[in-house]
Amino acid sequence: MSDDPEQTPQPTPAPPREPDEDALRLAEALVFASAEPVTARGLARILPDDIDAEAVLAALRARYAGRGVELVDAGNGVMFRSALDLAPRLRKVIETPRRLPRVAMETLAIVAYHQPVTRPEIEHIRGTALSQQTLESLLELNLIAPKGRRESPGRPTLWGTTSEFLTHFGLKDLRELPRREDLLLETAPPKSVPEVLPPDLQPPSD
Amino acid sequence: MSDDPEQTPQPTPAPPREPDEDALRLAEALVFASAEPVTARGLARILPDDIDAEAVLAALRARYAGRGVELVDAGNGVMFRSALDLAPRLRKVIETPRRLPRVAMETLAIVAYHQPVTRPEIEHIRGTALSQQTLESLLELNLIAPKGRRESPGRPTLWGTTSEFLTHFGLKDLRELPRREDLLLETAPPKSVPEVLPPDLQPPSD
Amino acid sequence: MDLLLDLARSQKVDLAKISILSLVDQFLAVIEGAKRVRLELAADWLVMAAWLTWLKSRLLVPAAADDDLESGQEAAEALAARLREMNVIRTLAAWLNARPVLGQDVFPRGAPESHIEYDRSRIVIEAGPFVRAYLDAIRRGTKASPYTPRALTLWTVQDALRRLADLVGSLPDWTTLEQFLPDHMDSPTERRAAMASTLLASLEMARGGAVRLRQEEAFGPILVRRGSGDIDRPE
Repeated sequence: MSDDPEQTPQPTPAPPREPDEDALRLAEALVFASAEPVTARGLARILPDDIDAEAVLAALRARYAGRGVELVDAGNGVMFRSALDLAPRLRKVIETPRRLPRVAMETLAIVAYHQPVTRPEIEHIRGTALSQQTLESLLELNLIAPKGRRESPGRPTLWGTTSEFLTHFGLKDLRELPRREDLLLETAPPKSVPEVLPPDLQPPSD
Repeated sequence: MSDDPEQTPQPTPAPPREPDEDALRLAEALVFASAEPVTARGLARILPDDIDAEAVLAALRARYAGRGVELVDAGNGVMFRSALDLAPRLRKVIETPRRLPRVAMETLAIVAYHQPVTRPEIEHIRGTALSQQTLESLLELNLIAPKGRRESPGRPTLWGTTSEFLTHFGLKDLRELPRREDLLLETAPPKSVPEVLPPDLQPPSD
Repeated sequence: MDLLLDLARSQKVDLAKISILSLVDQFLAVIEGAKRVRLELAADWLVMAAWLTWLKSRLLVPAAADDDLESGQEAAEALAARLREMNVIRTLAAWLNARPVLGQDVFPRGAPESHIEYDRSRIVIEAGPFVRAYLDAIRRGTKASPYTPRALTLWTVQDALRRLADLVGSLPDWTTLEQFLPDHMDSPTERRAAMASTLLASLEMARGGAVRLRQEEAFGPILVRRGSGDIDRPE
C-alpha cells in the first residue's frame, strides 16, 4: 500500500530500490520515537543498504500530509509535529509554556542576525541593558548558547543560536531567516507594536 | 487520502455519529503530543459532543494497526508506541565501558607485575589489607585466575593474570607491559620486590 | 531605544522632522501614564525624550561652532542608523513569532521513546591509570613496611669443604673447580661467593695434602684432583 504513485513522488533519480512498507514502518518508528530531528543519514544506518533514506522520508511525508500529525523539516532532519490548524483545540488540554516575552524575542532576533555576538553588542543594539532574566530564559530553552570568546580585551563570551532555535521555530537552517535587506524595506510596523506607548509601559494586563 | 478503506476498518457499532476525519486527526494529534496516556474522557473534552471518543480511539487504533507506530493501551488510556518487532532494529547500543575502582586497579597491577603471587604478598606490596570483595571482583571479571599453590606452609593460592587481562589492556603478551625500570625512575626500586618478579618480567638481560 | 523607535515610527518621519509639539504631547501622556506603570520605565522614556529634544534643538538652531553642528548631525545619523537596525530586529522578532512555534502552535511527541541502550558490561583498562596504580601501590607498600635487609644465603667455606670432601674422591682425574659449585646458583652474587668459598676450601685441603691443585696460566681454570693425604671431614 505504500507504492501508491500519488503518495510517493520520486523527484530524485530512481533510487536503487523503491521504499517498501518495511522501510516506511522503520522510518515511521524511528522518527516517531525520537525527541530530536532525525536525519536521512541517521535513518540510512538502520535501513537496508539498497534503499534510499531520502526517498523513504519523502514517502513518509506524503503519507502523513493532511493528517493530525505531519512530518516537517527541522534543523537538518525531520520530525513529526501536530498539525498547525489543531493548535487552538489542543491548547485546551495540553499545557503550553508561556510565550517568550518581547524583550527575549528581540534579543533572540539580534543574536540570530549578528551571531556570534557579545552581550555588550546586544545591549548596544537594543540601547538597553540585557537583564539576567532574559539571558537565562533563552539559555534555559536552549535557544542560544555560548560560542567561544572574542579575542579582544576581556575576552567576552560570544553568543549564537542553537539547533533547538531552528527546531523551535520550524526552520531548516539560518538561511531561511528573512534577509536583512528585505526587512529594511518593510516599513509597516509589525502588528505587535500598535501604539506609541511600548508594551513595557502598558499597564500589566494579566 | 487518509480515508483509505483498507486502512480504517470500523469494527465498533455505529456511534451517535461516525468518527470523521477531523475527529481522527484531532485524536491522532492529541495522543501524539501528550506526555501521558490519553483517556477517552480526555479526548471527549475537545471533540464535538456528538462524537463518541471511544469509537474515535478504536478507529485510530485500526488505522495504525501493523504500522511502524501503534496505538496501545497504557494505564487507563492509550498512547503511541513503536511496533515491538522493530525494536531490535531501532536499538542503538552505546558502549560505556567502566573503569576499575582504584583498589582493584592496584591489585591487578601488582598481580600483573609479580605473578604468580599470593594474597599475603599482594598485601605486603600494597602495604595494606586486601578485601575479599576486590579479589572477587577481579575474579568475576576474569582478569585474574588462580595459578596453582605455593609449596610453603598453608599452601597459599598463587594468582596470575588471564588472557582476558591482556585483551582488555590491548596487549599481546605480558612482556609488552611497561618495564618496571621505566616506571620507577626517581625512586630506588623497593627492596622487597625484585626477587618475586617472574623471569619473563625481568628486563631482557642482553 | 525601544521608545525612540516607537516614537520615530509613530511620526512616520525621520528625526529631522520630529515635531516638538507632538513630542511634548507624548511627554505629558507618559507622565500621566507613569502613575499606572513602572516608574523606572517612564523615567527611561523621559531621559530619551529629553535627549531627543536636545538633538532636535541642535538641528534647528544653526550652531555657533561648526563642529557642534556636525556632532549634532552625526549623532542624528547614528541614531537614525540604530533606529533602522532596531526596526529590522523587531521585524525579525515578529516574523519569528508568527512562525508555528514548537510547543505553542505545533507540538512534538509528548512521550518520546528512547531506543538507546547503554552497555556497561565492558571494562576498560588504560595503561596510564594502570601504571599509576602500580606505582602508588608500590610506594605505599614501601613506606608501610620497615626496611629489612634480605638475609643472603651464601655458600660458606664450611659448606664448600663438606662438598669438596664428598665429591673429590669420586673424581679420578683433574676437574675444574667450578664443578664443585653447588647447583641452582642463579644470582651472580651467590655464584661468585660460592666460587670464593670453594677456592678457600680447596686451598685448605691442599695444605693437608688431601687434594692437589694446578693452574696452567694466570686467570686460567683451577684444576683439582684427589691427593695422597687423608680427608678431614668437617663436622
